[in-house]
Amino acid sequence: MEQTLFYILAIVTVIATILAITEKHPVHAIIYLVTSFFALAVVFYLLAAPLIAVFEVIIYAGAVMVLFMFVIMMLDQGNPEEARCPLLVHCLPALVLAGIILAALLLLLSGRSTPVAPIGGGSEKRLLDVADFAITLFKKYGVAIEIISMQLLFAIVGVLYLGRRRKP
Amino acid sequence: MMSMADIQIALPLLILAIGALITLICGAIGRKQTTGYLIAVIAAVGAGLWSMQTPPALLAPGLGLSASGLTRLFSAYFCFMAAAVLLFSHSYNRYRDIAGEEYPATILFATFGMVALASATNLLLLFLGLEAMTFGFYILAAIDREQDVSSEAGLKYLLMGALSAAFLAFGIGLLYCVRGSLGISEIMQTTLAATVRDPIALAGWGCLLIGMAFKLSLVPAHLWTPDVYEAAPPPVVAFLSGGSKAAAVLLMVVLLVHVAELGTLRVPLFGLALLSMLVGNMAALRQNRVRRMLAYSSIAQMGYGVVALVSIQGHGLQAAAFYAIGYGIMSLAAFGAIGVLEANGCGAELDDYRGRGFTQPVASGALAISLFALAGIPPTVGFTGKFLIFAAAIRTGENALAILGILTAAVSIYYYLRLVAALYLQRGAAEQTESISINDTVLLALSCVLIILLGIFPAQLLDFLKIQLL
Amino acid sequence: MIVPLSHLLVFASVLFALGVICVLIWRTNVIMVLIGIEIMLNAAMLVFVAGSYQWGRADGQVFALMIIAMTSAEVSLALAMVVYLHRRKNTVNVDEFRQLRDR
Amino acid sequence: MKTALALIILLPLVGGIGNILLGRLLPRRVVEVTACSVIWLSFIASLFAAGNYNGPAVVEMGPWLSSFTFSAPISLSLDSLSLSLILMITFVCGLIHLYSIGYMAGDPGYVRFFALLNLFTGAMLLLVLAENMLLLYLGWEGVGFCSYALIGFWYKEAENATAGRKAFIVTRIGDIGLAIAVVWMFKLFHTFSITQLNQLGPSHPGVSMGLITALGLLLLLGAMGKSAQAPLMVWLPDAMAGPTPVSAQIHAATMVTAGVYLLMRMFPLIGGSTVVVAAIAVTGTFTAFYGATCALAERDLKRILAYSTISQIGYMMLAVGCGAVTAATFHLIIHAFFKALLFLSAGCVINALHHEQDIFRMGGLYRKLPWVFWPFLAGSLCLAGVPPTGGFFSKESILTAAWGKGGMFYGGLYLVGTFTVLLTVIYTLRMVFLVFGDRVPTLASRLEGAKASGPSVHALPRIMEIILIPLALLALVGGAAGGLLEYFLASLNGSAGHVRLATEETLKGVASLVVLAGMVIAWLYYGYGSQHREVRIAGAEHPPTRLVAFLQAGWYFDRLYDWLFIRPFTWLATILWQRVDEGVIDDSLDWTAVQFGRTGQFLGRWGSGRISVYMLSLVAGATLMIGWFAWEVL
Amino acid sequence: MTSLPVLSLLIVLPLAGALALIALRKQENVAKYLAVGIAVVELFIACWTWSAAGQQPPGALPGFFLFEDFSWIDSLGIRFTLGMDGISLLLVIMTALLTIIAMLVSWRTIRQRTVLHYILLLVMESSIIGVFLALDLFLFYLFWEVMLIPMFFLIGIYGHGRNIYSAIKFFVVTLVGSLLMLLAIIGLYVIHGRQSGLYTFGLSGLLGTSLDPLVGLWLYGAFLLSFAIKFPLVPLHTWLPDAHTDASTAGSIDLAGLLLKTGAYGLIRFGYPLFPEAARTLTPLLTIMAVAGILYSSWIAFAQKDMKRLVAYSSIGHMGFIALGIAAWTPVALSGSVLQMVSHGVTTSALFALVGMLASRANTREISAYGGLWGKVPILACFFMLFAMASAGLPGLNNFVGEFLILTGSYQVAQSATILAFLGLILSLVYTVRLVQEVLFQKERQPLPMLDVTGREALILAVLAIGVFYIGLHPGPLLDVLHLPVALLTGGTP
Repeated sequence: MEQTLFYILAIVTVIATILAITEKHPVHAIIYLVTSFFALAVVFYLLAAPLIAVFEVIIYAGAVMVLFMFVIMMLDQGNPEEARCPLLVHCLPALVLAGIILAALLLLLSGRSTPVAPIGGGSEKRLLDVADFAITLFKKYGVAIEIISMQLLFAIVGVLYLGRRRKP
Repeated sequence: MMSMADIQIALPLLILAIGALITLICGAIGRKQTTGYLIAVIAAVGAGLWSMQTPPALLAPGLGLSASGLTRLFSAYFCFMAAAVLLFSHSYNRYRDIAGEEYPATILFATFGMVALASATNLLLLFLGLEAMTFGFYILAAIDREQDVSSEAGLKYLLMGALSAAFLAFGIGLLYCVRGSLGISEIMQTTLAATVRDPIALAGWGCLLIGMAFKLSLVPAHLWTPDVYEAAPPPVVAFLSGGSKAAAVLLMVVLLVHVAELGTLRVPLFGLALLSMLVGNMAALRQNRVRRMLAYSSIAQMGYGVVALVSIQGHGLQAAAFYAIGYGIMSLAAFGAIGVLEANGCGAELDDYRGRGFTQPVASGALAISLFALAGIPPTVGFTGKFLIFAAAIRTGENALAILGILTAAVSIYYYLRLVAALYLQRGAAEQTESISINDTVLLALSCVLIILLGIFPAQLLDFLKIQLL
Repeated sequence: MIVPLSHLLVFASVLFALGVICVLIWRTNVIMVLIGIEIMLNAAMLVFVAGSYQWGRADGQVFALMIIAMTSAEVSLALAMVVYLHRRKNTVNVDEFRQLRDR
Repeated sequence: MKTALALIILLPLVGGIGNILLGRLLPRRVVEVTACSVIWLSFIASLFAAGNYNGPAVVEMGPWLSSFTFSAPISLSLDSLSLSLILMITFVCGLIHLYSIGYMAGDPGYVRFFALLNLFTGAMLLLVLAENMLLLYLGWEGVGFCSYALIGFWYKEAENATAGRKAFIVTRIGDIGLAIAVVWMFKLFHTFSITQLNQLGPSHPGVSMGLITALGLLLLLGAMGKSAQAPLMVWLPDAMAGPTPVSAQIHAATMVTAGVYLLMRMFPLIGGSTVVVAAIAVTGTFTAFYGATCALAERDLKRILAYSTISQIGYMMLAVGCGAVTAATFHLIIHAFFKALLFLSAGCVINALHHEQDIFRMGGLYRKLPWVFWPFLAGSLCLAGVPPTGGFFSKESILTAAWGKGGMFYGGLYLVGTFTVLLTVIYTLRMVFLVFGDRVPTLASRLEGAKASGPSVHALPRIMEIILIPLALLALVGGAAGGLLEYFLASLNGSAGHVRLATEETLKGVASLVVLAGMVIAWLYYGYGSQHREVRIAGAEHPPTRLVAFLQAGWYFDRLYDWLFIRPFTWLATILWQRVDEGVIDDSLDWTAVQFGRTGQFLGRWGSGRISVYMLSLVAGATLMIGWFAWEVL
Repeated sequence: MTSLPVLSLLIVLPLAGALALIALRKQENVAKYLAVGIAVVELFIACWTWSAAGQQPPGALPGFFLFEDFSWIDSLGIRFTLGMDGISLLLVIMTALLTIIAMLVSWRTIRQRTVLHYILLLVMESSIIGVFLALDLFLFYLFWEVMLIPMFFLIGIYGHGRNIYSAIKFFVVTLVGSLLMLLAIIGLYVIHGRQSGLYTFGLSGLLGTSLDPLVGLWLYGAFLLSFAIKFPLVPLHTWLPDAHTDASTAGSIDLAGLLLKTGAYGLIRFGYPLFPEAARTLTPLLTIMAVAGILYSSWIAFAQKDMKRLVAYSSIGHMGFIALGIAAWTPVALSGSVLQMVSHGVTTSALFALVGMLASRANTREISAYGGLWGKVPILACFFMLFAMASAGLPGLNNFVGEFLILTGSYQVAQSATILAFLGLILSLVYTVRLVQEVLFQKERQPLPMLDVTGREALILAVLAIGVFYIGLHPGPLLDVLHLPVALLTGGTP
């Protein structure tokens, strides 16, 4: 059941993404992308990461995409006529490169040679829960929170700095 | 629970973070410009001094931070570099009219990222530190709002950085999948040991390397370098090459120190090194814009750094670490001097530097010394660094790389000399006197002295690195 | 274990490649480039979550969370720059920002 | 003895150097007196040495060059050969110095002149007395340098300077032969000492006759250069550009005899090789003949004398080639006297005629310059070998030696030598008749108008004429010294064939007849009052016939060398410089640099400013890398 | 004597002087006198070291009578090792002397950036003496490259014409060779370290390294390339004429008198002893290049129109003789080569000084502008003649001694090459005589403002002339001091 769901979601995600990147209209592209992210969030949930799934929906599909929308509207990019369609000549190198990367990655990732035993005695395969996540996050990666919070702060600082009006 | 020892280890980070915040607050409550710089310098120096003292423990397991000798050395180095850059910036920014507390705060933030990177014991901190540092530089590159090109450079840097961050994250993710842990030593031993050749790990390494190639500005991910070098304020560029690149080298060193030999990674690194040395040095030959020229030179210099990384069996990491520090000091002197020269009305073109050697002796002297050092002429740290690198390469048996490297180094002499020749051998248009602040003079002199001292007496630093990297 | 790890990784690779294509194809539109990078980062997150699922450890999820945070910071800064440049040049075509180049 | 030998050499050197350093500060008279007195003091020292002479002696003065087996001390050797030569050199040079006082009376460059003249003498003395090859080489080159500086003494005229240059370079070509020989001898014998070399000789282990021959030929090359033997004789006629005393010194006492001296010196070593000996003899004979023919057609008084020198030195070489070292020495000394005499008197003539040197423009001088005429005549007779002058005996002894060797080869040489005697007589008397014989008004003098019946003559310093007398006497009676030398130098003679007395007398008779014939011919052609004389003098105004032109141009040797060596040399020098050095080597470097720069510019265009390109290249790098890993795994 | 680190002093003193001059840059006259004073003191110290000849300090290689060894970068096996044997002694004295000459030559002609000029000369002196004294390959290399910097500025700042082009060309071309040598040094270091377990750059340690023939050939090839460029041997000489043409007089003196010698010295001190077999294998190559250099450059010198260029080409020819002597590697030839280095330093410096004096008077170096100087400036002309003749190898003067020793020694082992070299003697006379004739003789071609030598110039020339005669007539002491080191190098009995 879950397995089937996963494959369906995976296909939905990929198709939505493909649609997103081929769509001329930025607003439509964003909508497709949000779809894709929703599907991905469900995949995360299936993979025992409910918090990440939630964040994906809230931050990615919500905040970030809305930010994109804002900017698109602010810059008046909502007209598909103005957005030029990429030429095939331009697409070709992109497709070739991405194709090779994909092929190479598939080659490397599909065949797992030998599984390595996990470190430390914890070889028990159990599903993670939110508590695990929280403990890991705050016990082990406290500094990371500091760093990322600083980074967010400086994102604000930077945006404010750039947004400031120039002196006449 | 955080123990006292943990706090002591984390203190440099804290100092930098708090310093940045205070700087921002000072700016917000509208104090004088200088106050921000002062606080920032004090914070940087304080953090640097603190990292120099011996901590009670070498590791803070609860924080994922280490305080090994290497960490402390580089933390202190980054902090002092930041302090120097701040001091240089003070007068340059006044000349360029870059106002606001954001600048010193961002410098501190970038330093914060570097120190975090240097002390990280797991890949998450490493990644975040790296990204935080780079993030700081996105802002710094675009900081000069009087110039259109400045935000252009910022955007270019940002887009490339984000792309490379995606690669990095994907790569780290793959590595994580292999072992289920983010600890550096565990991952390294699993993914690079000669016995294991896990395809997933290889894919991860591929992505990781190209991400690092961007941070080190290696060909083919180098193209942002000339643009950023050209548009960003010189002190920022100094920090970029002396801090950011040194941090990236350090990252590689920290990763590779856990393995005895490179195995599969050798060929890609070899290619990166070769391409960077060739392309960097050649492209710089005919450059007429000084900063672009030095940008290409920095691409080539990082190529040498990678040669050292490839030569891991012949004390290459030691050479790489030494070279990173040496290169940092050289670029500090070079771009510090360029900043002073530009503040004195020097343009971007090579021709604008003509005859400055005699009208502006201090800055030009420092620039000339750092150029000779970059060119690898003894008795400078540049020479000693190159010497160590090539010694490592030959010890490892990378003779082809060594020979090609040395030949490109010979080619590179040309463009360094072009600038020196412009400074000293050509006549300038107008005779004008140099206006240079006292702290700039002291800093330039200090960095020149360091360049030469480290060139002549590298033994202590080397021995220290040797012990750390055994 | 609902699906083997390799399937997850293949899924992630496809997403990643799609992101790369997006970045490279929409060379003229900086917003689409950013969207491409978002897709790539999502692929990376997927890998982390898959890893953490595989090994039963939460580290990967933490990493994924951090990626989300980092991305939002980067995107906001990038969009600020885009807005800033758009104000000057009235375009979002990145290839027209080429005052800086080898001459 | 040591002191005496040291003084002989040092005095002229000190005089020369002293004059270089201080001469400009001293009054003229002091310079002149110093210059002359050092030579005469040297002569006295030579006399002293001669008085104390009792067998060959080697004196070591001090170290010079010494490194490992290479050892060349400053050591001098005095034996009969060098003794007789130093006596001659110091004496003749002394006279020439005195003569120079008069000759150079009006010249401002007297300091340089006397200094160089002193050095010249000193170098020659060093050459003669040197005991090892290196010291000899020092003198040898010193002579070359001084001759260079003196021939070009009147440096303002380009021709003079060129003549000096020519002398220096041509002799240097010969010198290289000598130098190679020296080095080679060192390789074979491990010594530079002449005495030892002569003692070791061909018997030394590892030394074959072939090697000796090679050495001999190299030495001959050296001698050719210095002694102006064919084919390196081209410098000597041009060397007339220098002041006359210099010519006298070059021709009579120093320089040109050095080559002959070298061969005599080394004769014990090289005399064993028949090839070398024959080569020397052929060279000498040919050169003698060549010089005589050229002198026949030459019009310049000094050049005639120069050709005569070439010719006479040829005789000496012939003598050496015949193993008759005594005869060679004898002729060398006699030649020194009469050639000095001839040059000095020619100098008087030229000086008196305001530097007119064309014999066809002279004439009638025997009345105006009687004090010059008689010595000149004596010298000429001696040169012509008219019995019983010294010249007759010395030349005769050479021819006798050639005859005495016997065989077709030497017989042929004898015949050529005898024929050359005939030519010698003719050109000598031609010169005498034209210069001193009464003058029939010629075109030139007619043009000059009613000035005088002959060229105007101005008075000569007395000292110039006085000098001629002792030389004339010596030239005339020098023949008597022959016997003495014969005895004195007996030890030096090589394998000269001994000739029975009767044969010797016959040969003398033949020679006398030849001389007589020559005198008659000369008289017929150029004698006073003969018709031919008028024709010749008149004909001198017209372009010469082809044969005469050929002879006047010295058989076109100069032109030949010009075509063969000088032009290709200069041409190639420019080609090498501009085409090869700057065109190939330098430009290829520059070209490489430019290509590097171009490549760099091309690579720089990668940074086009387009961020799409940046990202594309980053992704391409990623593709390569991941692709490579995939390839590895495959 | 042993207690005082004289050799370090020799290196440090000029450097210290240079630093002092920086402080005095405003007072030009004081600075000038100070610089000359330091150089004179240096010369005295250098001469004083002669008194130690014959000693054998502990720890030194045989033949080195002064030896200093300090710890430096021990972890890499790098030590600050200096040693002086006869060869170094002569070259150091020559360096000290020529530095003074170079300073005096530029006493009045350098009017701008005067103090810097003296600083550069002092730094140059220090680094070249360092090259001559270093017994540690790393140290040697350090000095080897450091000396390029002052030379670069000497050509560039004080030169004229295409000085920038020449300076950069000089720097880049010489550096290409030396960088490869650096690799070879490292290679040798690694190989020796692998063999013996002892990683060291010390000459004494590396001497016995046994090398695979092919590897040895490669390493030696790199050394040879570097030295040959410095020599310079044809066809690697192309930087030299340009550098000379565009350098100032003092620059030319330093370049020809000192810098070129380092190439020959390196070959003698390091090239042959470290790679005896490879050196022997490549000896024919060296010989050919030497002979080619002698003939080719002498030939080209003849066609030159610029006096300085002529002297520059002649200098290449003379260096060819030195190379020939080294290639022969017999005791006599090697002594000759070392002596010839000194001789060439004296003669060529004198010629460059003369050309400089003429050019400073007449403002041109075209040969065709001169003529008839003999009558106009007799003393100058006299010196000119003397040095020209010395350069042409007239016996009794300095060059003859060295050249003849070289030729004698070389003839023992390479007959035909030596004979060709003899031909070079003719060529060298040809161009010398041409120069002398066109400058001193003939009529004055242009009215040039000419004054005879000033006292300072006379002093310079007289000192050099004394050198010419001393070496030419009494080289005994010099050859004696060379005896032991040369014997040890060539493996003969001391």
